[in-house]
Amino acid sequence: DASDGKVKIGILNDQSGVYADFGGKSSYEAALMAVEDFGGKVLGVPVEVVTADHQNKPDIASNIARQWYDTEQVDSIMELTTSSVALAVQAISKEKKKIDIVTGAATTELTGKQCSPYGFHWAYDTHSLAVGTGGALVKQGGDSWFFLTADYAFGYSLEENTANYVKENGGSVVGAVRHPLATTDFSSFLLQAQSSGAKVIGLANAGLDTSNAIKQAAEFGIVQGGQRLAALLFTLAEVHGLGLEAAQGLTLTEGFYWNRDEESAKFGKRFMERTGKMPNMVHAGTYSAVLQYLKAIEKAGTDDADAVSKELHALPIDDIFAKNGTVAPNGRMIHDMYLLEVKKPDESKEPWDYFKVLATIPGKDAFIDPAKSGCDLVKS
Amino acid sequence: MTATMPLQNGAPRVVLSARGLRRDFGGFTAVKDVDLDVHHARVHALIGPNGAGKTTVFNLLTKFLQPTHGTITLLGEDITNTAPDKVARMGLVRSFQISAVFPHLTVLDNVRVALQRPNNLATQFWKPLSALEALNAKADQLIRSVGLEKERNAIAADLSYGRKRVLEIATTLALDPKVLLLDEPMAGMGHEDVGMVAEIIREVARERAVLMVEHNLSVVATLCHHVTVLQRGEILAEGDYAAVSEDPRVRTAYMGTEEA
Amino acid sequence: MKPLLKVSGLNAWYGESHILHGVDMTVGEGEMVTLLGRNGVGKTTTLRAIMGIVRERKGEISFAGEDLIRVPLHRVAHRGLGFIPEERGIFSTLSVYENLLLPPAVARGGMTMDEIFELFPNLYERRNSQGTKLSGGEQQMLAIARILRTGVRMMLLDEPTEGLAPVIVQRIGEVLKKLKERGMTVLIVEQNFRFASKVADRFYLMDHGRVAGEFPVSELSQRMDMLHDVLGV
Amino acid sequence: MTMIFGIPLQAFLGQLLIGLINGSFYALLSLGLAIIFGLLRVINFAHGAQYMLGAFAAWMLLSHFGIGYWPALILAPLLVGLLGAAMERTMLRRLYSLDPLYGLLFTFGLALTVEGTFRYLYGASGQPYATPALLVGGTNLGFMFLPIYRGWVIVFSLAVCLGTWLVIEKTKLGSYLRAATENPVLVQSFGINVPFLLTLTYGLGAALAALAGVLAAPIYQVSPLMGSNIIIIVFAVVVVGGMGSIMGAIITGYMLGVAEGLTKVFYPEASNIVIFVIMAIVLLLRPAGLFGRDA
Amino acid sequence: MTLTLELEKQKERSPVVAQTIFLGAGLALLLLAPLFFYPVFLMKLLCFALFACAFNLLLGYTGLLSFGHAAFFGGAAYFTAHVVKEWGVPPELGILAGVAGAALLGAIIGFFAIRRQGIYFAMITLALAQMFYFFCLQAEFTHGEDGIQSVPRGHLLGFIDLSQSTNMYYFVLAVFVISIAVIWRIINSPFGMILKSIRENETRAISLGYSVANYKLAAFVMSAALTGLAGGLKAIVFQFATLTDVGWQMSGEVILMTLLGGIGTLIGPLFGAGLVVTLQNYLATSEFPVTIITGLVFMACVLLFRRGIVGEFYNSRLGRKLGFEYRHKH
Ligand SMILES: Nc1ncnc2c1ncn2[C@@H]1O[C@H](COP(=O)(O)OP(=O)(O)OP(=O)(O)O)[C@@H](O)[C@H]1O
Ligand SMILES: Nc1ncnc2c1ncn2[C@@H]1O[C@H](COP(=O)(O)OP(=O)(O)OP(=O)(O)O)[C@@H](O)[C@H]1O
Ligand SMILES: [Mg+2]
Ligand SMILES: [Mg+2]
Repeated sequence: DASDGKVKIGILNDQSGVYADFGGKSSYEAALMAVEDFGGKVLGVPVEVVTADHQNKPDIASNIARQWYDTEQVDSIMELTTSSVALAVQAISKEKKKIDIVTGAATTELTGKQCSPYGFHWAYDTHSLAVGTGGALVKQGGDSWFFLTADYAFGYSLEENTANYVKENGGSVVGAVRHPLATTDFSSFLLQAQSSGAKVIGLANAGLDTSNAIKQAAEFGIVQGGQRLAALLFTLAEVHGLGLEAAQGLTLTEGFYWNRDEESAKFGKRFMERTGKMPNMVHAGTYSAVLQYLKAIEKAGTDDADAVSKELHALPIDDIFAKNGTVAPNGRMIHDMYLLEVKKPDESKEPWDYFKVLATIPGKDAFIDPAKSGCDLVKS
Repeated sequence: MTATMPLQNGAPRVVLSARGLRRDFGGFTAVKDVDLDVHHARVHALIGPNGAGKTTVFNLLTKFLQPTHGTITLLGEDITNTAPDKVARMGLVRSFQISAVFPHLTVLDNVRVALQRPNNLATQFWKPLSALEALNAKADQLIRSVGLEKERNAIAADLSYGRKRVLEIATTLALDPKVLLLDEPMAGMGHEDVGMVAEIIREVARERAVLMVEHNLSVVATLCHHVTVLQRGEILAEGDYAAVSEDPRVRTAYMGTEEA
Repeated sequence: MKPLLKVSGLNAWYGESHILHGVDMTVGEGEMVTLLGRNGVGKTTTLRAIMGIVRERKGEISFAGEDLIRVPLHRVAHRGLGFIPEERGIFSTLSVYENLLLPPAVARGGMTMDEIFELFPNLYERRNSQGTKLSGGEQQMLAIARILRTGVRMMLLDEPTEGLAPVIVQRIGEVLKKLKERGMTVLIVEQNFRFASKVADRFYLMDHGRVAGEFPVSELSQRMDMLHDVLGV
Repeated sequence: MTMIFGIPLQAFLGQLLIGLINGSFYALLSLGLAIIFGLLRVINFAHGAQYMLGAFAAWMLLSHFGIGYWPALILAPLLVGLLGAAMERTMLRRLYSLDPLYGLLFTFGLALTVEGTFRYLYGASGQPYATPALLVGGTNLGFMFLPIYRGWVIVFSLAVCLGTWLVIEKTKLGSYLRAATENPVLVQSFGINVPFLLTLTYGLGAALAALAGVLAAPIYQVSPLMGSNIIIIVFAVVVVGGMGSIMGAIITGYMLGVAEGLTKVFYPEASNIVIFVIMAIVLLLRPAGLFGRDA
Repeated sequence: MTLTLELEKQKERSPVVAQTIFLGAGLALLLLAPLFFYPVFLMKLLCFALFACAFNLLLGYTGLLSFGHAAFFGGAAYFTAHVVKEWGVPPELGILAGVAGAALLGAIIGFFAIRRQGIYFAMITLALAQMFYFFCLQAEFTHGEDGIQSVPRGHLLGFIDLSQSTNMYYFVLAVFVISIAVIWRIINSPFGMILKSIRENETRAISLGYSVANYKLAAFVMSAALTGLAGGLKAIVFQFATLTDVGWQMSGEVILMTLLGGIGTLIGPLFGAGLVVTLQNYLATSEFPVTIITGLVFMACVLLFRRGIVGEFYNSRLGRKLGFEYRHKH
């Protein structure tokens, strides 16, 4: 049974910085919804959710994580937007033998070299984004690529992964240009991309960089000129910020789309009522992670991390987020991803009706084969 | 070179000299072809109308400004391309037209700061402040010599203008310079201070070279052995005071018709 | 003579240091009065307090019958007072001409530019050069000329001869005499006693932030002893 | 094909033009910064925030009141300018008598507050702002496709920069401003209301930043972060140009925009540091900046 | 005009006694603190306090406002983390590597920055630190936005297990106390006297024969090295080094800590750091957005209490009675 009379979940993410829209306070709301949907109690004890803003600072995050674990009886920490934070908190969780489930960060390190028996990676990762956009898009005819890559590790790995899939699927990469992080003006780079004649311009960057690149691509008439834009890390939240006028025709990959089916639409509307916006994969993923965690506790009959972890690894996932999800030995939750295209303004029938689903990428293709992940928990 | 000269203290010899000194500011030439020799044990006055280039000459000699043309020799060494702090270490020290003390240090500390460098007590960041007490005897002697002993522990900023000028002279002397450049040391001073400073200058000049800018002609007349008159950056006249003050060009350009 | 400026019980402070301890003086219309005193007795401070540049002050300053204490600094000039600071305050980013035109006219009856250039031919010659490129004496002329244009009734002049070559000092003396003929009222602070004695009608002697004595130019020779005590002349 | 530095002339010209567009923003922003610094001796760290406020003001005018781009081009700078003036009146003013570093620290705090507030209210991903109908589309210049709006940015910013320069160098108001920079108390004693002049100047500087913000809105995402990204670069521009020189700030702005643009072609990885590198070189060779007078 | 605020002057005997008692009490408090507070939190506080004190060595005592100190702090964290994790050197050597790296970086940035004064100095340090930030972002060894993670704490001198929080805490405390003593010595030394006089009147110092640039550079490098000590310690305490420590926001934060505690006071930054770190921790779980509050605190500080907490205390009646003095000069 539960060790201290209650089960406590911490949602730790960026609520005031650059990723505040990506996950932010709404992730906390998603967690609350999951607890309510589960009935508010597990093993007869109440479930409590606490939240904190790590301000994108790993030291603040790890301070909070330690304090939560040591003095506030928190049993698990989830969300953990941004990789430096996720890796730091996963290390602490491992040391303290507590569960962490990452939905907000992208790095495959979490289930690679730095994997943990108590750590789970739920919604997406750089690899799955690359497979979705890079692999699936080639099959849709986008077979020559030009990359606009943010000039730092995250950008490189997105570019590299994607380029591999483009090539594996018979496409070619005709060029790439690296732009500094937080570039405001992309016109120089876009001109180069335009003159390369590539069918697809891959945006291996994130956040405001991607938004600005897309907006300026529209200005320079790139999509009208017949080229296709593919954003490698972009979600519903950012499309909403950009507006359909500028974003139309953009291709991207997400692990969730609210208008995917009836069930997800129902969840989306409920979420909308509480937060004023539709969920993206981070929000839905957090919902799913909390729900699954509670299911695992119930199954294990205790909130002890070892037992719960065992159940989390064993139980299949079936909820509004993932249909036939499973958890690999390295902690990776394997589920389907979706290749999406942003609708034109006149195709959109209701608010937040933004995407057409171009393809579904099966989980086993989307994520790294656990045996090749570099995680030493996987017995080869 | 100086070391080999078998000259006694007190005998005049050239210690600082400039040849063909020139300085342009944009299109404007502030100092033009100035030749200057400053002698040991002599007080040399540099006078001239406002804007003649006197302060600029000082800035050039002390290397606070780089000359456009010309060479400067100090104690036989060419210092045309030497940095100002190095020049000061070689023994050429100046005062400023606008008084220059360390305003929030005490009089004693002001003098000790000047003494620290020649006594190799400037870079020791591991020693306590009390190490500086070794300088007190020398400092007090300097303070006494300019009559500041009552103000020894006063904050420099609280001194009157004239006292600040005197303090500046004390810190300058602390370096035991071979050549002293004084820019209007008596400007804005009350009458009794003027007398005292004149006395100090006369005293120090026994064993040093002094070059000074001064508008107070009675001081120039009584104190200076040699006068150079500058006008529009060029030397107009040179010689002892009597000779220079007779020169009609100097009278129209600088002194005016009445006796000052 | 009708008093134009009347100062009584003027105290002034810089932060915590109390500089003026009750200055009393009057300057009549058209009079030229000189304020003598050693370094640091508060002469400059007196002028600055009258003008309102030093705001920490107490006492009465009446100018043409109006109390100036409550008048904000930028209105004082409009009452007819012009101030020429010790350091002259020529603007280096303005040409001589622009420097001249800078202060707004506060009353009719100021000099025209032609009159000014007639009085100071040097300035006309150099009207297009940068203000601070002028020699010290020319800068002093410019500072005086600048105020004459505005039509002020009274000028406060702080050490107009400091650091100037003797020949220039002479010239400024001549200019002041001309101004006097035109009826300008002037309060001058001066260290150069010889110069002061040539231009002034009357003297105030300051010591320790107070007026220590007063006498007309005619009594000058009788007062030499006192001057010697206070000034060390 | 004609080649220049190993790339086609056409591409070169295109990049040159694009550099000029970026330079327009640098010039506008550094102009305002230089004016405020010149007169108030305050390094306006909030300049980026005011730029952002300009863009947001335009966006809010459109989304809340249906007021379009053209009126916003006047209204937004006016609003931000007034806000700046009010801030100067009530707070910044108290710092003039202190070390200028306090002005820097105060405006730094101000920038954090304003930016934080907007991030709190509107999130970080930004808001869309459409190009005004009149300026939609582009022309083919032969060597590149130039969006009409970008052409407008160059022309308009040049006009504003030159206009501001003329006002400051050639008018009575300008000579008051310049004189007050040197010796505010004296100018005040001449009967000029210097405190009002200071308020006006700060307002003007803020308004210029806001104007740049409105110009930027249709090109960049209207985001709370847009200001903090650009402000540090603009600081470097001002150091290179020499603080307090109005023309210097303008020319350097355009020049560095072009330098940065060309770096994006030859060595894109360095394009964000090229300005800092230029700054370091200028500091070595001409410590006072390209157009600065020695302090 | 320089940013000149200053304390320190013990005139009579009795205040010295009172101050010693104060210091002793403070030290005792720090020694006992782990009994009441969370050790990692305390260590973080000490790291930032040391950072702020090192920064204050430059601002408070030479009047140079650096807006780029994050480069030394974060840079040292990276250097330490890298050598400890990848090369397996012991923690004390790792920290020394951080210090050396920061000092080198300080020499390079300082070389450019000391060419200008005042605000220019601030802007140049800001720009150069920003260059270093981009370097860290792109360099291979920093692992981009993942940062260097899971740095082992190792054994101090081969036998003190630092993974024990208490051991780690007392190690950090010892380093902190020694560093403060070092800073105190630097300020109150013949060298410190020259720094002071340069701040007062630079031209005059040159004319007295001091190579002002060298003195400034030396002070800058010392400050950078001590900052590096704080950064290296922090990397060992938290076991990671990431980009947040090199960003310009961090430079802003350290200024805030110093300002809040009292510029030019020896222990002010300790209080400033304590307040800022506590505030950030507290706000993390509250509704208030951190940046807004930080910004407001900044503005309030500049407008209302420029002397900072400790400065205000020194200036209060009690403070003066104890013989403290806080001079605010323009
Ligand atoms: N940095 C500078 N830039 C441009 N012009 C300068 C500079 N320094 C001095 N000048 C000009 O050079 C000339 C000579 O100036 P300097 O200060 O040497 O005169 P001075 O003889 O010392 O006069 P005074 O007796 O008034 O002190 C002046 O016309 C001055 O305007
Ligand atoms: N801004 C200031 N702050 C503090 N004290 C000042 C300030 N200006 C002047 N003082 C002090 O006030 C006193 C009077 O100064 P003031 O300038 O009025 O003297 P003064 O009679 O004009 O002397 P001088 O002949 O040297 O010009 C002096 O002791 C001076 O040190
Ligand atoms: Mg001179
Ligand atoms: Mg005076």
